[in-house]
Amino acid sequence: MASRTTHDQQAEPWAASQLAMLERMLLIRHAETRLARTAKETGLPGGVHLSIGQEASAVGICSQLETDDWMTSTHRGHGHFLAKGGDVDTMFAEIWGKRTGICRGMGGSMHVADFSKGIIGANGIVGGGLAIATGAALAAQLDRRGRAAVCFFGDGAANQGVFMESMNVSSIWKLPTIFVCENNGLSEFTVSSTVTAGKLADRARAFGMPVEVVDGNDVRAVASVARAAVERCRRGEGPSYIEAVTYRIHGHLEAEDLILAGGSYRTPEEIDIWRKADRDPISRFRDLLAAEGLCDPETFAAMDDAALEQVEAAVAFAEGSEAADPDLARQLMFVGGEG
Amino acid sequence: MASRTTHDQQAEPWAASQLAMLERMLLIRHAETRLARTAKETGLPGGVHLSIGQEASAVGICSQLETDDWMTSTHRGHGHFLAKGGDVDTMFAEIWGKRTGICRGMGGSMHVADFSKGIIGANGIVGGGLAIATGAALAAQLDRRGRAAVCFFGDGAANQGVFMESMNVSSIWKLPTIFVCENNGLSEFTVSSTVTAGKLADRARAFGMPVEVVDGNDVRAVASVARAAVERCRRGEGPSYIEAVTYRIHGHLEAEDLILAGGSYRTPEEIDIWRKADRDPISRFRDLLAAEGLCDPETFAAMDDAALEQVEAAVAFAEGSEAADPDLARQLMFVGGEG
Amino acid sequence: MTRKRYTQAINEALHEEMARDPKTILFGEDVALAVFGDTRGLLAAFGPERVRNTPICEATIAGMAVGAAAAGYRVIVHMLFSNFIYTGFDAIANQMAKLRLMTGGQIDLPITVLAVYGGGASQAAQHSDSNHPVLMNLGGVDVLVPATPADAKGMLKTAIRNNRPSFFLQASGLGAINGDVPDGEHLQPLGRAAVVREGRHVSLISVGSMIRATQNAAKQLEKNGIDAEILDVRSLIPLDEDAIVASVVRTGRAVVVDEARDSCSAASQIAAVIADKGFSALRAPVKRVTVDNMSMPYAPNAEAAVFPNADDIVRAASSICQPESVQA
Amino acid sequence: MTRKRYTQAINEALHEEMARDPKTILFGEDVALAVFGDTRGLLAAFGPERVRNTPICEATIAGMAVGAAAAGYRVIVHMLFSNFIYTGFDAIANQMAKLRLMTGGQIDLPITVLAVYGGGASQAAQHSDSNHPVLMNLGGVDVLVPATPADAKGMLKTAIRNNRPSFFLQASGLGAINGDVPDGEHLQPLGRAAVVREGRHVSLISVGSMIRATQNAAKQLEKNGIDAEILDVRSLIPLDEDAIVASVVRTGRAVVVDEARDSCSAASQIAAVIADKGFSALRAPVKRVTVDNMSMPYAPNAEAAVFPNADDIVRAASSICQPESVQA
Ligand SMILES: Cc1ncc(C[n+]2csc(CCOP(=O)(O)OP(=O)(O)O)c2C)c(N)n1
Ligand SMILES: Cc1ncc(C[n+]2csc(CCOP(=O)(O)OP(=O)(O)O)c2C)c(N)n1
Ligand SMILES: [Mg+2]
Ligand SMILES: [Mg+2]
Repeated sequence: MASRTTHDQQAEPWAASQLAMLERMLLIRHAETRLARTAKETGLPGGVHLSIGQEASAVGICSQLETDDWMTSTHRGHGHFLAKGGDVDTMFAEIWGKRTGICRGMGGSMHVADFSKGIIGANGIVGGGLAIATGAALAAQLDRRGRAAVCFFGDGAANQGVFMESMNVSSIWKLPTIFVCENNGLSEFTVSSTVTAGKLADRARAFGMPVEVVDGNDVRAVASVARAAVERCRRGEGPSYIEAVTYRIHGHLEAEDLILAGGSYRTPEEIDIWRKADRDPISRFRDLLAAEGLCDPETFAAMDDAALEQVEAAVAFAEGSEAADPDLARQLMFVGGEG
Repeated sequence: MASRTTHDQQAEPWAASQLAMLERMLLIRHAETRLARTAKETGLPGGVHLSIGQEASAVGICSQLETDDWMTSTHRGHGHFLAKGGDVDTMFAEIWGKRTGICRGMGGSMHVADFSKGIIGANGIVGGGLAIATGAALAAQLDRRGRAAVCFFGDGAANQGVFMESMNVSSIWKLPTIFVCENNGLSEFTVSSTVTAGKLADRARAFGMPVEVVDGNDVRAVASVARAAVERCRRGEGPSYIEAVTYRIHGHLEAEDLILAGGSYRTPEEIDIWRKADRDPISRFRDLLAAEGLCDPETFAAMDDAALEQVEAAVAFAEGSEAADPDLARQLMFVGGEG
Repeated sequence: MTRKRYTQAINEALHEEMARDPKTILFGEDVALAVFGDTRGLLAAFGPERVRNTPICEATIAGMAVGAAAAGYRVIVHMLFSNFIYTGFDAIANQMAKLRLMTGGQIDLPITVLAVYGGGASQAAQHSDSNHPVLMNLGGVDVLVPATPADAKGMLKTAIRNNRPSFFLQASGLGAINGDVPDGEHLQPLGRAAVVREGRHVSLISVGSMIRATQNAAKQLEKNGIDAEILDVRSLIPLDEDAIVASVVRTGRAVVVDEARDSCSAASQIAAVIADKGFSALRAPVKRVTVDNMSMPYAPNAEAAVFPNADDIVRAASSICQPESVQA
Repeated sequence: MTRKRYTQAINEALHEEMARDPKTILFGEDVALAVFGDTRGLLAAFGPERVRNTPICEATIAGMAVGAAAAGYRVIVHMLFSNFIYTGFDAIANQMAKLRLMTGGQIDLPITVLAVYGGGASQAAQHSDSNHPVLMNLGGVDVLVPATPADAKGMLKTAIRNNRPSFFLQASGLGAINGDVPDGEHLQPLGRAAVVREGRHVSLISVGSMIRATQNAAKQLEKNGIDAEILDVRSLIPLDEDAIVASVVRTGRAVVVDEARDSCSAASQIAAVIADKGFSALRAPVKRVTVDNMSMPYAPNAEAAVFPNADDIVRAASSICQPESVQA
């Protein structure tokens, strides 16, 4: 996580790392809350899938990664992007469809990518990142520099065959792939348990890789299993599977109510349970750090304000930027690469 | 297996069923041995993949099926076709490319199918039958007549994601699918263990279905696990996984030497081990039946001769038949089905 | 006739055909809650045996359609966005399109695949493909792109009821349009193009989603003294070559409008048909208005720059209708 | 110049390019033992890190190619038969073809996919597809169909060395043909068609596998007093439209010959280009010799009935070259 370095100056590296995680979760939460508001109020060019409630998984995993480790993400990718060190300004500009966007407005929410940070990208295809991460892991193995390739995917994606294929290849070649299943119990508007046989973790076990099922709303727990998996990668010991059990608070996408037209796939009560302070990954971690004396209410408020400010600055940046270059797509496809 | 009915007149149904299995294995062996010879001597229109050495798996499984149970097969499908009650005359005519062929010459060796016998067909796509069998199992479930859908596939095919997907769907819907992995240790010219992580059976276990790994050259053992799986299907209890450990004696396809051009992926010694009388599924079963007093040498010789005769009659039938209708493909695609 | 939205017309067709034949089943991801509204109410009406939410596994969904159809059912499958057709493509291209031929005609495959296609809504590259050309080349599946609610209903009912595998592709831009739909049983034969507007100077041949841009273009052209005929092809496989050629014989000029990428597009196929069978009537080059060889960019202005619009059609038509030649 | 088999030329290109750039890697099913002979010796020469047999899992093979290329490697992938491209199609159509665009050009994807395509050897429907049209429509991958050993070597080397994803499709019928191949470094620029035979009366435009049938047809036509020009397109994306139009300008007539199914074929694309850009030179309908809308049947006689041959080409060319008009 790139923000770790901003805390290098602090006396206590562990405390700094904890605050950095909290900071990054706040940034993700505020960024996505703002996206929800904008989607509702003025609209955004395309749809957005928010990961509100799932921040601990993105941040816990990425806290153990270096900038040059690889990462692939999903349609629900803003959190992964920011956790891996992506920049909120250029992410917003991308979602707003501007030429200052990280993908120059060509990709949008579902395709945010930043290769300079190892972010291969979000993906509009459920399961689309699995084999790509495995390919990046192959590159990492050939590079012999101890890099890892993390693949985020959902419990819905775990029913795509490419999940098993990629685990198989990663295992036989001992690739440094880390399979991170964010199990939020939902696949779009379907309750995953109705379409999923057995335990997902057993699928990974069948390929002989170490498996950890972890409370995905406990950022420290996630970071700890991630550390072990990353170390395996660094030592060339092969892939790991991590399942972060979590929940998405918002709809599948922000236009959900319109699509459902009165139908529903979960109850408000269910959502409320996960909204509680002792379940929410941020308030939970905040309270823990407070109890440990690492983050008093003033420090937290200051961090919260800073995140909010950063997000508002990003909105201003996006709104103030020029629209995408309408000729860029053509240029990208027909110029360059001929070698 | 259709031939079971030919023994209805016998006093001892169990003994009859045993002889029927032996008979069917002999038919397959002679049919494929003849195909090998013809491929070498005069050539066949297309390539053939032979299952010599694997007859017990095809026959053991299909001995427990009724004509209206469904079955999908592989590129190595002659044995499955004959075991499920397919007719050797029309199969040969098909491979010879004749209009009397079971697919009127349109499909050839890799696509032999006979819907009147529940044989959905061989398949040129590795893993291609898995989802099709699952769909047939869905139909069987809706029919409520207790039918099963058997899917044969190889250990190489087990690395296709569609294998896991199909097991997942079969499990959640409790479909009467029977996944039969013929594990011969080889995927084309690759030793499967070099490209396969973990145990295949564990993949099936992860989906919560009963698993049996069985000596695939012991026809009685195969029949016995098949019986249990079929009964589960009949009772609506859902899918099963059976792994028949076996070996293919011939090359991946009959033109193998030409393709390999001196290269090799196994030793002659390895092949010899599986050729031995105590490993070969036919001689082994013959000796067992002899020891049990169910098949004396004369009976066996008579059966053997009968199979050989049947095969030669099939060759004559194929050779004597008219070439395929050259206009049929066009007719099939452009006429009919408009409904 | 009742005025209905396109999506409603589809929904009605699904309800009617499932009621008509109890061996008709429907499955796909999230069909119970009807992501696009088209499968709404089916679960309640026909129960969880015949209407099933699948896991996310397009390869198996498509393969199961083949298996269930081969085993005697009439299968409707929803693939959501047409980009996800690629994810299930093996079962489509290698099995669905070929099984009838390979088995010597032992079976029919009454399968109807639903998917929403096309751009225009900033859904970006992976949710905006117009991939009817890829399906048109498979050689064993019908490809339908109705442009009106009436055709949507009539053609979908025909496709479900016949015994051929077909892809029923709904343009994402057309889902909300309204139109008159015949009440009760309405079966539209496939492979028939429709003359939507008669004209003397040029044939604008529209594929699926492009109908509105084409109609707008015709209005603009009229102001410039060019009287355009509009042909809505409706069905791509089978393709109504006779109607296409007949239109060109009437006008002598053709512009083919297709949201697909140009290379091997439906537009190119239609242009090729005209260059062969309509050649003697042709008085000018056959123009294509299509998308360049690329996927849809996300930003609205960048997408608009790539997306075929009425101006593009007017420009193409004008380039082959010189005032003097039009008067001739 | 040395005389070599087509497959040998590919093998040589692979050896040279892997030797040239240590970041070039190759994987696929059975590449160690070289099912088609084209990857022979690579494992021994470059070791098991860079040359890998994969499990049978085309979806992941294609996806890994994207990931490894995005992460800095030059990737060569063997998909065996072009029918198996469908099995890995999601990663090809949704990822490989789109990633450069979607990321705003952050990365190049130096990927070369090898596959053998086409019928003629009774391999039946699932091993005989000519699916270059499907790839041509994806809008983000190059599609190469060299017809001679020299072009196979020169174009493959260029494709591997450039930074665009490309499909290098080898016609199964051409694998054993011989031809002169320049010794040493031979890089053939892409997107250039070749005039294989000059002629005055009609342009026979051949796609990939069809070159021999086209050459035989030209000989027969010559006997009938028709002097045919032959253009071998060599590369379909990018397509040498200039050379195609130039040829038609010279002859005034065109027959496009393509082993693909007709609907949305390369032949149709080329015919469409001619009907637009070459219209003013056209003196007769543009003919296509292709496969009907179906897969290859197995039986040799049935396959031959479907497969385009020299007689079909002669017939098509003759139909547009009436003796009197040819003399004109
Ligand atoms: C190949 C493919 N199939 C279907 C979809 C539509 N879709 C988008 S997200 C989604 C559910 C994904 O569930 P999961 O993987 O658990 O991720 P989550 O949304 O819960 O984060 C579906 C079905 C898609 N984008 N791609
Ligand atoms: C999708 C696909 N990929 C690759 C092939 C080429 N191929 C044919 S058979 C085979 C090996 C199959 O191994 P296995 O499933 O174990 O069956 P076996 O040949 O051992 O009976 C391969 C790779 C194919 N036919 N289809
Ligand atoms: Mg989920
Ligand atoms: Mg095997």
